[in-house]
Amino acid sequence: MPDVGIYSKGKVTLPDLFRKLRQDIGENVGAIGCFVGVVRGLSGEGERVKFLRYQSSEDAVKKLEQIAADIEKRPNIRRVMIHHIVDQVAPGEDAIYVLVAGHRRDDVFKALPELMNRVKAEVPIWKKEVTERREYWIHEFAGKK
Amino acid sequence: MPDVGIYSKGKVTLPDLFRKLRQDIGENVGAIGCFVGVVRGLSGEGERVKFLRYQSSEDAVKKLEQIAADIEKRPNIRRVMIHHIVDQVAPGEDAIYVLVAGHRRDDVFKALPELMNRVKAEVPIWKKEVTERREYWIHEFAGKK
Amino acid sequence: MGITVKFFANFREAVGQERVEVAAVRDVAALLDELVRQFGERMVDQLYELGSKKLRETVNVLVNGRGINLLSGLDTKLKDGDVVAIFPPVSGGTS
Amino acid sequence: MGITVKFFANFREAVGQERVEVAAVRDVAALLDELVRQFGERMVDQLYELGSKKLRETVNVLVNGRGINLLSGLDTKLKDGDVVAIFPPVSGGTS
Repeated sequence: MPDVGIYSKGKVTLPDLFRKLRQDIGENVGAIGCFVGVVRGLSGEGERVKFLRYQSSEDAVKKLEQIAADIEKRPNIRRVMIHHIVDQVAPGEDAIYVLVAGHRRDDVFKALPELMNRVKAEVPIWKKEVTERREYWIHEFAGKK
Repeated sequence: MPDVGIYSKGKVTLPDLFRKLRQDIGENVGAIGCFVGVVRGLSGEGERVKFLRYQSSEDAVKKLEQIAADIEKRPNIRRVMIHHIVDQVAPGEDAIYVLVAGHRRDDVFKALPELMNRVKAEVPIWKKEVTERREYWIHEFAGKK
Repeated sequence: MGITVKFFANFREAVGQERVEVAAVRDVAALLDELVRQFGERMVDQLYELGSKKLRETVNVLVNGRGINLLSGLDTKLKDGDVVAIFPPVSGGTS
Repeated sequence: MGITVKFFANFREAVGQERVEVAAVRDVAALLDELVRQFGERMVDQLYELGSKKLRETVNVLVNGRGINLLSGLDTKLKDGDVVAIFPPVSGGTS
């Protein structure tokens, strides 16, 4: 079963996720890959970012589950975890953790970017970027602002 | 400066490496990727593995440094860490940690497999696989046993 | 019971509420007219391209979880109990 | 001072030592002969293809850090103070 979640800040930590991941992955896992999405201090236009404010719909967890399950059902993947912070998140703070455990590294390296691409394209989560000069909702797939 | 090392078991942990990585990567890191190589309990031929025994030459650290520095000098990569356990390592235990911090996830996802491929092909580290029935030095690039 | 409309991101801000209940309307076009009537210029700006009644490409409208682009667009019929969601493109994760 | 020979992996096991000092020899071929003389069949098995004096493809020989394939192969000259390393293909990381 994939393990996903949406949290406010401070409710989830990477070491805890690693511990949980390793509990029941069995003896045939040779590769664990992990991705941490961190809020950057500079916007795409080079403005100083004060924080991002995330918002999600109540369907977001279901969608995360679906994406994780799709990848986890591959024969060489043992476990997928996707955990997203939905809160006000400052530069240097983490917004998303993705972990994949698999038999060999190739399978894991292939899964990680796929998972992130699907999270960004499919999960009903939005973010507002608040810089020193302005604030706007980011429409990632509608051409750059 | 890249951060690399070769350790006996118990001398390095992933949470410590993450902490170290995050100390001085600045405000422009949006992506941290990590790979953990774990010893599998089944050999390529499906035999039960008792342990792997790693051995390295004194040039191994220098080579790790060189590989890490090559990737770290890319404009969108801020930090590369490669830490290898050289010891007797049992199934489920970690043998290698690779961490990459960069501006965007694409750069990080590209760097991780490159780093692992170079480590496996270039660094003077060898491993002996000890299964329930036999033991042999693994010649990864000389055709499968 | 009417129609429940949920707003996200810029739409939620324009409206100042997470959701509203609207008395039954015939179709999505009529629903958007009703939202403009209730919320005025702020809603017009978020929904339509400048000076037109062409829905912005970035506006997603779901009826009971299905995008109207897969239904009948603005002509998609609505009935009592339907749930409509209005939101911009999603943007989870980080940059 | 002679020549220092370092062994890794299967070669280290065949020899039972991490390194040996060998009196000066003319070239790599002569060094390998000397190692076979000292360590016998175990060394022959590790170095050569079965029943021949063709070096196994998996055997790496470095002279002062440079592969003999980039020098003059088995004819690579050796002199006092040289360091030779003999090892199989590297295999760091996990499977």
